[in-house]
Amino acid sequence: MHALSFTTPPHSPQAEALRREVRAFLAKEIASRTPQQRGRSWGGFDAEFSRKMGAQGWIAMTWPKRYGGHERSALERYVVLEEMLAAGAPVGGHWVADRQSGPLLLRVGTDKQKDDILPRIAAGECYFCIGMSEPDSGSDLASVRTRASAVQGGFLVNGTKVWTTNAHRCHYMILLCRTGDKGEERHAGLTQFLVDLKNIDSGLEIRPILDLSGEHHFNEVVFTDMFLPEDAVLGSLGSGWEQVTSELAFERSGPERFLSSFTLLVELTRALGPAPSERAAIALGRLVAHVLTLRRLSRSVAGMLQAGQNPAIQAALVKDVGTGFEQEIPEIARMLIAAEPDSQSTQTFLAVLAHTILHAPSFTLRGGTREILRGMIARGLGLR
Amino acid sequence: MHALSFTTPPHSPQAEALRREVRAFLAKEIASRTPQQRGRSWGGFDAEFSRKMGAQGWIAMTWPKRYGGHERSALERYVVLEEMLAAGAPVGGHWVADRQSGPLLLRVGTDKQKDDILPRIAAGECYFCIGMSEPDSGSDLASVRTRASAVQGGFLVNGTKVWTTNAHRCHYMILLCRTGDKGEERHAGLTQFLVDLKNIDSGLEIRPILDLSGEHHFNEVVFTDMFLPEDAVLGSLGSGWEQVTSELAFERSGPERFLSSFTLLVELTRALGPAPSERAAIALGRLVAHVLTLRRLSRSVAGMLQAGQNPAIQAALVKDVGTGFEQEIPEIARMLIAAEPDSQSTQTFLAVLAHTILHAPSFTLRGGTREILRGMIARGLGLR
Amino acid sequence: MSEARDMLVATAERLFQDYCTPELLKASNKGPLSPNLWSALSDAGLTKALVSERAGGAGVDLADGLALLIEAGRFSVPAPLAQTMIAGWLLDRAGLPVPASVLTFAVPPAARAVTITRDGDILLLTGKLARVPWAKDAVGLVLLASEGEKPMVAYVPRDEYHAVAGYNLAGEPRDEVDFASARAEAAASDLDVEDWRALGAIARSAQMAGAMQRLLALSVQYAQERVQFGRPIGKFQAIQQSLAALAGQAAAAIAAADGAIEAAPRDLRSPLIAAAKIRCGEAAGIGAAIAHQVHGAIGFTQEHSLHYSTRRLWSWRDEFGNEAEWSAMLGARAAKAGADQLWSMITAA
Amino acid sequence: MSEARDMLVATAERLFQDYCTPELLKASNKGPLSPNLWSALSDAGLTKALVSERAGGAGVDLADGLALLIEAGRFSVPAPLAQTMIAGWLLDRAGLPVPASVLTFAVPPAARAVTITRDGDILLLTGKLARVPWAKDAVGLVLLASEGEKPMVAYVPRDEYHAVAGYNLAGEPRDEVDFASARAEAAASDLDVEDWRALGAIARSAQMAGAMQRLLALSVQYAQERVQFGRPIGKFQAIQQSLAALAGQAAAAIAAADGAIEAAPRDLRSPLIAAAKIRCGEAAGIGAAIAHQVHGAIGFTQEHSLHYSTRRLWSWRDEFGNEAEWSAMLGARAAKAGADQLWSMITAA
Repeated sequence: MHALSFTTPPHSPQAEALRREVRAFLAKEIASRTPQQRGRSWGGFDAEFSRKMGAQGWIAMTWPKRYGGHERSALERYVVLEEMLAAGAPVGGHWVADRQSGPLLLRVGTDKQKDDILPRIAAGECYFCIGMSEPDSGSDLASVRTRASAVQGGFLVNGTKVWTTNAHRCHYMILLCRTGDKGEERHAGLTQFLVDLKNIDSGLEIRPILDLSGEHHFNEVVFTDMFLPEDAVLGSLGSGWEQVTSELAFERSGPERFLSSFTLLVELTRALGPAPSERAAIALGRLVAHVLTLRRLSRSVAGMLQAGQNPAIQAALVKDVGTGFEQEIPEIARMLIAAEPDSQSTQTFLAVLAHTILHAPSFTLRGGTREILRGMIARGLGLR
Repeated sequence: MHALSFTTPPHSPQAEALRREVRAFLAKEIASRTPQQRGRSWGGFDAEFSRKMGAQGWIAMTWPKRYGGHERSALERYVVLEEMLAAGAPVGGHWVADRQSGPLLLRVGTDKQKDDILPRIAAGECYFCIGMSEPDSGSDLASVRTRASAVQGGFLVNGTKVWTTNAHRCHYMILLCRTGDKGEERHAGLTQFLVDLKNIDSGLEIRPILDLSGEHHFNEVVFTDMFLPEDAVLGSLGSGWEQVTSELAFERSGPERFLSSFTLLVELTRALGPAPSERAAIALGRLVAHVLTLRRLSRSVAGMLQAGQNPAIQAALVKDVGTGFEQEIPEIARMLIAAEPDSQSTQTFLAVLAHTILHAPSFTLRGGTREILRGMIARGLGLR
Repeated sequence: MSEARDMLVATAERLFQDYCTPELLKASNKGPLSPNLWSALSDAGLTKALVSERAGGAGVDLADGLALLIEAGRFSVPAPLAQTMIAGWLLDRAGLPVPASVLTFAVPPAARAVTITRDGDILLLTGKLARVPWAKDAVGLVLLASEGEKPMVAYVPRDEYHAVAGYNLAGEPRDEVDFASARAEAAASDLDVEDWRALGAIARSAQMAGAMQRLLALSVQYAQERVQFGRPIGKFQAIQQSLAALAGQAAAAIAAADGAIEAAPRDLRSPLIAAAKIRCGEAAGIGAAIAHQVHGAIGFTQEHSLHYSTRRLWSWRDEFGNEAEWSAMLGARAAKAGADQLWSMITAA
Repeated sequence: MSEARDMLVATAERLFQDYCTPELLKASNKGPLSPNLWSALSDAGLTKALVSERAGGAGVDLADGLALLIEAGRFSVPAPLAQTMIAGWLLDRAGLPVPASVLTFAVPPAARAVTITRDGDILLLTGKLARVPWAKDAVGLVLLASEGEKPMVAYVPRDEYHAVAGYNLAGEPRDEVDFASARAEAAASDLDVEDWRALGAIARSAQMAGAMQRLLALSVQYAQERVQFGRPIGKFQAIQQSLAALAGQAAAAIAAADGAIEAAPRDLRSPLIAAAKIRCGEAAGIGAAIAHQVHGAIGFTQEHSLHYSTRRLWSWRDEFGNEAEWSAMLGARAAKAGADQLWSMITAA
């Protein structure tokens, strides 16, 4: 069986040249960012930083130039992403738009939608959130109940979405609604809409959902007879399921799947010092081996995508192994330096450790639970 | 929810007095047993040793005196078992008869069966094996195909059993056969038989199944028109499923569920010496903590059984946690002493390590796989 | 388990159930100690449970009193019950008076952390201590203050020390304490630094064991109620397997804590105490991960109660020594005893 | 991956598939090296793949040649292919002639393990080496024999050393070698003890990655075929989750081995080599446990082929340094480079 082939990641001198540029940029732009701030990883939100990224041409890197993109390779984009994550740069503003919503618009958007929005995303000025999960519908999209009912000139939307990251700071939401009945097929009758959050008159309410550490990233978004014009339909009516699925498939294997805790690994290394105990050296060496391996797997998938292949199962594997690893880092780190983790500590390691412990459970929530993911892998293995 | 109560194990001065006796006996009787032999744990077979155990009154300890038993407490029996296992004594001969088949006979056997057999088990002279699994029926007993067809004066048995430990050295087999059709209930129509292996004229063939290390413990047993008299029925016709289930339920939590690798832990301690590195001390201390905890859980279940309670889910939990721990010991040990495991090594630790690595996969096979066991626990939690 | 303990535990359970509502837990997160809760604990005799009747306490046996803390952990009781109980027991045992209010105790991390001079019977203490539980709320701090080789129990009243608020991951107070020539009553003690750490470790192990029970109950309940793909997620085999693993960790934590509690009155150096802190700490990390995995996004919110248990587990496992520290101690001891004594060390524990 | 490598690997795959039957694997378990298999490997040019054409080899690039070993691991090839390939490469690189038969190589565990005197150009070697693969079957042993600081490659012919049979857990020969004033041809080398260990580690990592692929294939196939409770066990979610985890370990092993192979011609000190031995070794233990769990009792028998892969994994992970040894080295190196160089160390690897 060779279903699991992972090709050797390609070498790209351009990408390595770009890496040097990115490092020079970061050395200047985020020098004052504390380890505690870096530890937020792609949760960090900074509009000014996003605009600077846009000015560098590091958002929308692979998109066509006519939409503000830069027509660079997927490998060059990969280098920018991993350098940002490894440095703990605040990429949370443009993250979803660059990674998920922009490419979706490119595939299924109308010319007008693309012309209006994509250049603003590329400039680092336009942020997106995803309205998909609902209180009674997590991984099971077939049970979506938010409904868009056809009315004169458009739709009236009623329902509630939850876990919409940064809804309170974003310009647009990609909203998945029921527009038809569930037929024989469980996933029929779903449609994606493009919601211009800053230009809704009524019927939209965004309420914070605080996470267990008391931070506000998530929101509950309630729609009460919110009107959407006809041209807010994204892609085609009733194709929501297919569009969402293709949207998710290849976003599983990026460097964000194993670098979420990287700042903690850096601070652990610092705290251990240049001559750690045998025990600490063994633990650190093992973690470095895992990062090296995951990075190779992830770059391999990027290379396969670049080559036009369809590495869906490989991508799911990278996410499964990678998120497990990210969650393991704080558990290992705390055993090497005996002290109580403390968000307010003046000892950087302990503060980053506290943040990482409190956020680690979310690493396997983003983009589907581990059970769902492993089910997909099993399907890829031919078991379902 | 308090479904999971584990009561504090009772103290028993008699049991502790007995412990001293057992240690004195073992110091004398197995002094010459090498660590490699001790490492076989309850796989070790030694008829002479079994007879000595019988003479000490340490088999059939809780059974009525009229059947050769000693009417001692379950806690005293527990002490004998754990001392034997911790010392790596060769208890494999009488193991199944003492632990499983004898108690079954006590519950459902006829007076004649009990009078004939139980005293010989108690004397350490009569060994049992279990004919339950079949080539196409592992954990799923409903699919048993070995059939006992009623004929004049008894039954003719046709079929094949596998994984019958020590069938080639045992006197009796408890054989599960289909005697009726599967009705509505998946488990109807099964009957247990008592097969006197040494007095079968024809139709019985015992073939070795070598394990992956090339050792012969398991057998395939093939029945071809083997005749069994009517009085070979054990318990009642058609009650095989209920009898087997009650037979298995409480044999999940004994010390054999966490002491299978104990000899390796002892040899690891020896190899590390009196002043191990910090890394080794931490690993060793953690393993000791696990043994202490598992022993307490296991003794707690023994105490609950003694008190007439029904700790089925607790027993399943002990087995699940305990077998996982037994399998972990070689994986941890090998990292602490860098050398290649070698069955022929003159270094005791490496020889015991080799044996344990090769046998560890079987720890979770005995008495049902981990998946089945966890399913039972889930049922106990109210999920099924 | 004694009848006395059963009654005590049942009383505590009712009280905790009544008072420790999600509202109170939310308000207590980096918030003030609830006077209502504290009065109730105090009126029920729990706070001075371990103090002799002569000294105004309930005179409960040490093991029975510590068993209360399993229930306290189960309900995430947001009050310094463990601290006050143990501080009171320490004072009483040394023959010092036991104030009838919030107390806390601290073990200086090293002998030199606190310097001692004498003013007759009164000790003058100077030093700094990090992460003392509820030091701001306490009326006094019970401190191990050794003069040379001789361990002493010292009582430093609240107005003799300065405290700066700090918190653990669960928002429980862990304050920084600072004192200069603080006047402390003191008395000789037969307990040294290892005994004090053991008492703290038993308390946190018991609390973790209780929190593990809560994790399991919450997770099972959630799995029975939450519907995905047309049925409760608890019907999916993958979730069942995870919850069975969680149940195993909870069972191990309970047994380990029970062992430490049983050992406490007999021997504060018992391997069962180290085993408890090691095993409960390990169960805490594994258990919290499974519980969050089963709960999904909902369990990651402040609104859901799961985090009151998981954040405490993530905190408690590192307090009074983490698994590595206790394992190093226990492992060194086993190694010193030697291979041929390993089993008898285990059965004698 | 080069076209040359694709062709080479495809050739090897066909050959291994044809020859490495369960019957041959069974006969080779602590049994003799199959002359048929060896002739086939030799005739196909695999055994001297890494030897230059000038010296009678195939002149394959080091990375392409090492990639063969993934396939060799997948088919549990019961022959010293890795040993002979690498021994040949070492001899050829040092300008020594390469015999056209079974070779092996050994890295003395410490400088003092072998003592060296000289008889002109000929070295006289005395020493003992444990667990040398296929030393009995080899026509000669290639040895790292350092004179002071200067590494030398020495060739000790079979009649100059004594070998006692020994085996690893998989029944592959790991012999004890003993020689006194053995006459060895020798030449200076630019490779030191760490380089030699790295070569061994890459070989074993590649073999483990291949064996992991086999484990996964066997386990998936078994899960599709084995019926329990009325359906293939692969339909049960618990088994699916286990196999997905196994697939993750296999993927990691493959990527890690691929990294080490890529690094080999460039830098035998590359962190990718340490990472491969660490990651493949870890995957081996986890993967073998899952595969046995899925297979149940059947996989635990000598008749089933699973153990040809699992016993090799259990052996190979400890050969040429286990995970702890390589991790200690890699961790010390990362620590020395320092926190701010950690990421660039990773990207430069």
